[in-house]
Amino acid sequence: MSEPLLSVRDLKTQFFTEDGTVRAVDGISFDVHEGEIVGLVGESGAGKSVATSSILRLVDSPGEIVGGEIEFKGETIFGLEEGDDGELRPRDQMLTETEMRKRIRGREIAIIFQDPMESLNPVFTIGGQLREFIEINRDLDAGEAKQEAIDMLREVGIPAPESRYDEYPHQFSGGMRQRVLIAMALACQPDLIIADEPTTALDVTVEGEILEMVKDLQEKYDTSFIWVTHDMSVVAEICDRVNVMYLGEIIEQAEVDDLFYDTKHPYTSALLDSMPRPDETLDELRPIQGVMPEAIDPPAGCRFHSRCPEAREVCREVHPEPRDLSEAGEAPHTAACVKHDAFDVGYDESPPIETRATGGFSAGFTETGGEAE
Amino acid sequence: MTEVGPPESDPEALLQVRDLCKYFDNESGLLAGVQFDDEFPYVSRSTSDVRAVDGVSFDIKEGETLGLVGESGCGKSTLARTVLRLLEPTSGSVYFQGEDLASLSGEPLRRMRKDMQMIFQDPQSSLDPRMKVGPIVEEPMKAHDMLDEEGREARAKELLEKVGLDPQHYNRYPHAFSGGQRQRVNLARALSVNPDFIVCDEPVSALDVSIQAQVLNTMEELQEEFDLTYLFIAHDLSVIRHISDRVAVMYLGNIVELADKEELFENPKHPYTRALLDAIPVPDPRSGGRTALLSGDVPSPIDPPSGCRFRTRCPKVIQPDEYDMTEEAWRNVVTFQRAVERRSFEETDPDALRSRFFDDALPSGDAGTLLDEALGHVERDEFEDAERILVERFADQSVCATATPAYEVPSDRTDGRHYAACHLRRDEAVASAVDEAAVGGAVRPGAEAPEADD
Amino acid sequence: MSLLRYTLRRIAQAIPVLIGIVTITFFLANQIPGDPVDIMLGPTPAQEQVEAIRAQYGLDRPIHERYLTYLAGVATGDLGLSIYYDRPVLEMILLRLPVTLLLMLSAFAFAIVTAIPLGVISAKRRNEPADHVSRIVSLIGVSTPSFWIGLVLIIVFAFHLGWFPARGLVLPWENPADVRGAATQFEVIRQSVHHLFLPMIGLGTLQMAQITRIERSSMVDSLQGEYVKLARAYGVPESTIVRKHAFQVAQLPVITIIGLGLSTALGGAVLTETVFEIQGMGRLIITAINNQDYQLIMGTTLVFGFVYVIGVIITDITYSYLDPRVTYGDD
Amino acid sequence: MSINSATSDDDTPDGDDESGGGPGEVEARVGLRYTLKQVRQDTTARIGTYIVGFITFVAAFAAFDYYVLDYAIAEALLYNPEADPQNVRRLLPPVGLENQFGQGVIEHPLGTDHRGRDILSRTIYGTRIAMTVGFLATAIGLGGGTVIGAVSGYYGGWIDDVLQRVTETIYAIPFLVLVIAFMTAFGRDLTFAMIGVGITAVPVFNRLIRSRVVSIREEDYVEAARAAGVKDRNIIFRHIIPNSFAPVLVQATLQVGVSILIVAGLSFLGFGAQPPTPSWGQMLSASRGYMLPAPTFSIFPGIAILITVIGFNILGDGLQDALDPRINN
Repeated sequence: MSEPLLSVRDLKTQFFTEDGTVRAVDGISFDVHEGEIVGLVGESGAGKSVATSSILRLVDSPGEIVGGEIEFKGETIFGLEEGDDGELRPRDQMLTETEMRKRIRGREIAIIFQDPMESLNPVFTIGGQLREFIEINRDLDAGEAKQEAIDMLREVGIPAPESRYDEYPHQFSGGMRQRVLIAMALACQPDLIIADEPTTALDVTVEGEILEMVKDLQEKYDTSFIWVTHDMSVVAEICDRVNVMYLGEIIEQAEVDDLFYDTKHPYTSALLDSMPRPDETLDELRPIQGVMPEAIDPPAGCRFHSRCPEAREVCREVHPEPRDLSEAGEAPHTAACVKHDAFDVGYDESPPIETRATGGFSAGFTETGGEAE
Repeated sequence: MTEVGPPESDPEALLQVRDLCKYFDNESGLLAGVQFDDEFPYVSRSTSDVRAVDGVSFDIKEGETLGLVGESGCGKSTLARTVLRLLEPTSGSVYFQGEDLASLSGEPLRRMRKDMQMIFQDPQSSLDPRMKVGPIVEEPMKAHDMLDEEGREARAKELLEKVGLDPQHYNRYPHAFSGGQRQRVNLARALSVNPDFIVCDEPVSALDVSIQAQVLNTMEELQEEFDLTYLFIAHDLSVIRHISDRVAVMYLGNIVELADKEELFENPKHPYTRALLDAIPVPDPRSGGRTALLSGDVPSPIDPPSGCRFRTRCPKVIQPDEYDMTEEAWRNVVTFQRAVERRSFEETDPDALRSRFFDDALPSGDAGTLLDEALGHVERDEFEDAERILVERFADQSVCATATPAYEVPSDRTDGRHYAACHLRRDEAVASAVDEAAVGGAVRPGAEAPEADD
Repeated sequence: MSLLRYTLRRIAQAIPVLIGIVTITFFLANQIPGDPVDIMLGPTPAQEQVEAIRAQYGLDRPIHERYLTYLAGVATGDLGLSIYYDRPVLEMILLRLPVTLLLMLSAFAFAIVTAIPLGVISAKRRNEPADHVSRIVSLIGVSTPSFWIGLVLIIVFAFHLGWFPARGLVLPWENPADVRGAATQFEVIRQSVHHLFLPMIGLGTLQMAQITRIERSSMVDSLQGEYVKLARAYGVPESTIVRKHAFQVAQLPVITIIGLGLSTALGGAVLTETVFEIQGMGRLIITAINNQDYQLIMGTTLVFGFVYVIGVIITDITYSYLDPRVTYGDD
Repeated sequence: MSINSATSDDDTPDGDDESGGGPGEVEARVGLRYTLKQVRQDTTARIGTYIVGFITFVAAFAAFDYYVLDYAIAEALLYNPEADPQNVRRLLPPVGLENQFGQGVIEHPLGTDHRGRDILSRTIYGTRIAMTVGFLATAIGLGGGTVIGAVSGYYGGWIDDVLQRVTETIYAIPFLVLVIAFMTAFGRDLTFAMIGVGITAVPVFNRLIRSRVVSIREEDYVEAARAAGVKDRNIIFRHIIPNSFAPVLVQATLQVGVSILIVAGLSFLGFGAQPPTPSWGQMLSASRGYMLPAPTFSIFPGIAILITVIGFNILGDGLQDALDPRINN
């Protein structure tokens, strides 16, 4: 396979709070190739959004990227090396803040946020905001940028774009605003667009329209996408490859069809099993028991073991790194679960453990402050 | 709508909603409704009611779950609150245990609330952050003078256990719980007074998928154990399919279809239901994605379309009887009309437009003449005139615009009744509540159709 | 809704408030103990003289009748006759109002011009030294009585350093012939500025401090907005984000605060005029009270209320101009 | 003064210690004990508490001396000119300074006023007036504003319309002018100053409480209580009032400072505490005639006001940070 467009290796982003260090992203690695839509899926709190803002180096304080490598088209977005004094310091090749702003953000990597209601500035017109970003990232003058903005609004299906150009965000419905944000991203002609749960706040019919449109436009412009979502249906519909995140880690990574039909991690299967289906009536849902633990104090061993129906004693002790489990000639399919023979840590001999999966609902409290008044 | 809709008129039903309307005054304040115009008489008083719920009727039988599904803004939450009399209905009745809640107020209404409870969407904001879980669960019992202090505490603990929480958590504050657990506290509170009927307003939509399933399972178990009747509101058809016995589909303040679950999902009779079903994503990469998506925005509930409210987006809107176009030609006219309304193209050249919109079928006759006239307006950049011709002469002439649909059709899959508010079902209907004069009136050009000039 | 319609609507909404002000003023003034006639005529007036005066000022009629007459008078611009000055109340007010308005305008100009940069810098450099300085300055500003600032300014800058005059005010549009030491209009203006400087700071400091505080917190919030994140993600330079993206949204609460601050500032004007012996509306109301000139008390109180209401309408309109959402779903 | 109330209305607190959105933080943020704990942890709030505590102590001392001992302590410690009319030293500067009237003396650490009275003792005794008026005026405003705001916000409709129009009107007349007119009508002494200032604070609390009630009324937990059949009265007492506690506490703290400022202004104009009762505003008013020869006479009462009001403002700001109104988010 060709050189990836974006390559993330062992990325770690942590938040330094009063209560301790929150390891929001804890050593994830994935690639995005040209022209593909890569899914990043997981429940809330899995660290998806932190991962995407890390790629743009836009993690808000008190968060900080503490380790790993991010390479984009041969440039180092993030990378550390050990200095003479043994301290880690940014590598010389790492882009400066100004270079990030001028060369990467918007121009090479654009982002679409989850909340279309809050992402647009309420006091500026839609057109004005669009034009500004185009001017900055495409080196066009104001007139050209305006034309480009109007064309792009039409492209994403905004009716009467000339007149709506001068309207304000509050005059647009949620779906329309999300289209504007997509137009914004596409208009800057980046190579990669990060879409952070862009359809979560929308109705299914609107979501459907937007996904259709994105698929068409993605083909037309050949842009790569990182598509962040919690919804497996969206993944099934739009993604080429998928990374499943749980508690700051990527626990399974596969092509979309393999992920659904040859699921290798118990969390992924549990997630798929817990969903009600629109196309058939299920007698009973099989939920994942318990809740996701806090990233401030993750369980030892496999982080999912506390909720895993297949957990054994060894899962409590061994922390599995993701491994490629695909057969020769197949597309890579990595998973971080010791039940696979490749790990060879004695899963089969290990006795099953009592977990929240069998312990009922009463377990799984968040630990902080329960007793305080 | 009174003859066929509601689909049931079962006097035994636990809850009977009849022709319920809830309008909101768009403006508030003493002078808020006063508008100043640039022309004489300069001041006018506007009435811009938002018709959130507009003539809804249905029954809920004891022990069943009625699912109510619709997109955001369709009025489903307002309907829930109006049914429970948390909002005062503008008109209509809600019979619960033989009493019309709409006519109750004050203390008698408060007493009725013992038997009907509600569960809210947001597990965070529905619990008072300054109250411990125990008192939260006990509050309804206290309000209805149930048991003594110790009895209430014992019952609260018992209920916490029933909904899957640790009774030891009686003394914890809500913030110490996760979203799913808070929703369980909500359940315990609702159950505390032993109600017959619970309205669940999107109870799982704020939860992660894996947690959704836990809560849904618990709700089903509790329904069985306590003999509960649910009105279950959701925008997620998968959830509705899982939990409901019967399903009502709501669009812009109206119920457009109501049938048993299997019937509705497998044999939908309303184009909107069809469109919704087609729009649901399936968690399966081999499913082939969604098909036939709706386009356009939901119209404003301040001034909803006449007749069938879905007709402005309906892919199957019926050709007015006065024209005799082929089906393809009529579809093209509709597509063109909506494109003009949305100003979604730039071209003004009639030939280009003809080939773009009417490539396979061009209307002839009267329709063709009107279309040429509209194209002429477009060419002169008079979009408004073009729009007026297309809307007034085509869209507004359709039976979908002149008569409000209400039909009962035979059920294919189950014994239950199947209500569908779509004129396409005219011929197969076993009963209808449509003003025949309005349907007939549309046939004769120029006839006064009272609803048509909306 | 157009701006014009919005303006008309705001004015219409203000009418009940204005009538309310007249009502409160009228009944308060009628509570004033002592009879103005006593003051006019001395301790032992002749009975018929008293009655003549009472009839002249309409004091012999029942209170509700006098109220309606007064209300009608206000509507037509007739505020009655000042007993003390023996001139129409309106005439006295028109003479003094420009002084107070000039003082107010300059104080607000000073406050806004200094506070907005201070607040913005403070928000941008949160928890850095610049922020601490700005916060301490604004804390002292909101905690200091304006009249005391005036006194200190006089002691330091007028008495000690002799840079500015300690009392009085020259209006910039006064005739040079009427102003001592001024030959040309320019010199009148120069003198006016010279006189205005200390009272302006005295009156403006509180406003400055309040605006700085709200500007800071509003900018802090705005800088955390999603739209700011989006702008950053699209490579917009930080300076543009502060100056444009975050700034404009952040000004909305600031405008509200300026409108509300008018009330404090109008009260402060009474004190400042006292400290600097400026013959404005503030001195007029004090003179009226000290002489139990109750027509004048009513008139001045009323005009203070009216000025405030007009100020609030102006800030509302400014707000609606800056926030496109207002014309949509106001209230 | 409205400014502070608007701050909390607009949910734009001077929040200083946002945790920056680290994932999944939950903490107990309720109850009185939590409030005290937060205040202890917040440096600003602590400093404010110290200042307010100190001023309150001084005021209590002055009140004790005044009511119980009839100025015995003051007279014993500090020179009183009325006790020795032959030997009055007027307008002395503070100790260590010199002016045309003489050299500062240790008996009058801050100098004497135009009648030869000791400035330090008068400043101390001014604290009593300031604090009494500040607290009582705030209490009046809080009481009136709470009742009107709660009724108005909870019931809405025409009751709301009428009450809001009335308070709007009161609000429309600049505070100081309104209080002056009020005192002219009813009486120029301290009691009416207090009532007058209290009345001007009514709209401030009304606005705050009404907006809190309106927003809390829309909260799901209030709707849940209504749906459960809880009586209106219990909803107000169990849900609405406890949840309005934090912003009202903040506003009340700030309002004490504001009231002290207004009353000082009133005294300065000759409304309020009448001589010889010592009050800061009145001292400043008297000092105006001697600004050139004895400028220090004008300085100390002003500093006393400044420190007191700063104390309340710091405490209010600290409380606002500590009890961030966004707790429900």
